Amino acid sequence: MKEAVRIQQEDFSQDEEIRALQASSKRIGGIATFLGCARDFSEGREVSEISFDAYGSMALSELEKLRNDAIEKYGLLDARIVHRIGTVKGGENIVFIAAGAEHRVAALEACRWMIDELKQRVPIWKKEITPQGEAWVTPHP
Amino acid sequence: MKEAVRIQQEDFSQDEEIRALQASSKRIGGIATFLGCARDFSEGREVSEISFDAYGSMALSELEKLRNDAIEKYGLLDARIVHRIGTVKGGENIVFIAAGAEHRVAALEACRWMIDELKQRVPIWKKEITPQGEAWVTPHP
Amino acid sequence: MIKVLFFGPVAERIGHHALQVEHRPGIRLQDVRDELAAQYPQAFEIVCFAAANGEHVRDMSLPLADNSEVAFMAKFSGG
Amino acid sequence: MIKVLFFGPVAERIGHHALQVEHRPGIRLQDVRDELAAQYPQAFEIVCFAAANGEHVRDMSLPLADNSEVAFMAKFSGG
Repeated sequence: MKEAVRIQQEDFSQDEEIRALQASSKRIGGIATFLGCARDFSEGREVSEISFDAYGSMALSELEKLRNDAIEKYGLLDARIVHRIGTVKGGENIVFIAAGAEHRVAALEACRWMIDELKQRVPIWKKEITPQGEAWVTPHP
Repeated sequence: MKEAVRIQQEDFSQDEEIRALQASSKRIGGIATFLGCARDFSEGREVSEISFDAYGSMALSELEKLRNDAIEKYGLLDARIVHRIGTVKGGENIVFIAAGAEHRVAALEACRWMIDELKQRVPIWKKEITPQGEAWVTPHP
Repeated sequence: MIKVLFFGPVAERIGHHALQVEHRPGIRLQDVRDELAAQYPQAFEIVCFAAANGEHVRDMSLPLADNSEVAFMAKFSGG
Repeated sequence: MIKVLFFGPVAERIGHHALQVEHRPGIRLQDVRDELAAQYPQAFEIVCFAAANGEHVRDMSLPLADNSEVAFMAKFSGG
């Protein structure tokens, strides 16, 4: 079984992640997921690929803390987070978050909280590569 | 390509549904999903399987309306809904909803809205089959 | 004829998934409901929603054409 | 020695992913920041967060032990 929290270059399978989540408890009644993908268009510019830099060891420990915090805060039965680094082409997967709970409200709220927190807490940076050049993304407040 | 809205006996693949959603637009930046599963335990009773009855033609047209309403209300790029009927065992999948949008907030909010509305609008009923007998589920208000 | 459909817990209490009610000029959804509720009071205890020809109906004074399909339904529990 | 790490847009402006700063007794995170910000003002314009030994640090008066690993980071843009 793969780790519940991972930072990796390669793509992931959502079916596989969901199966791992479901295997953790038969009491799961609802699983909410969020998948972030590389758009081929951002702020009016064509984007051919996105390249990621990360403070790897800190990013992993922040993601693990984030998972533990979500499990505790929302009473989840399990949660998983996978973030890709390296280079991702337009249309490809970037990040996957899954939250499993007995009831849907906890799963849905925890999933949303995790992606919002991930963007605040986890030291990863993305650079958009367009036909006109490259630029690091400046997040909106 | 399978229809974006389906009611079916057989299980479904989330990877396949997500791929179909992603194929609809390369502008999708976020996909939120909700998967409802059969718990093996509900209100203190062991549940061995769940059996579904549906007003099939009306349920399908209500699900199609629901998808269209969500696309319009949240500006989604695409959405998919699959609901199983017949008999589903503990731990198996029941319903899958996916919402794809340029940005995550629209996808997450639309996904939550769709599962909440589905429970209000769509004529499907579930019966829990336990070692002690069978009972139709009475939804909480 | 008006075709009346039942599902799930309502069908179980009635003992049928469908019944027929004679059509008469001016008949309204409420008339069909009253007639059946008198025959199947236990089933109609849990009826919360009605549909005509596959659409939710909130106004029970809806007149029904011949060959209409109506349904009296318990609270939904899908998802 | 104190190891200082840079990533993404900050590393690009500095031209390095890591630098070393001499450790001295009583040195604080703010001292390291001030020293480097004077040398690399353009890079430090976009620095929003600091970490010491892999943990977020909000209090810049944190004293640093020898062999600490610190990072000065731009706003995150993962996800």
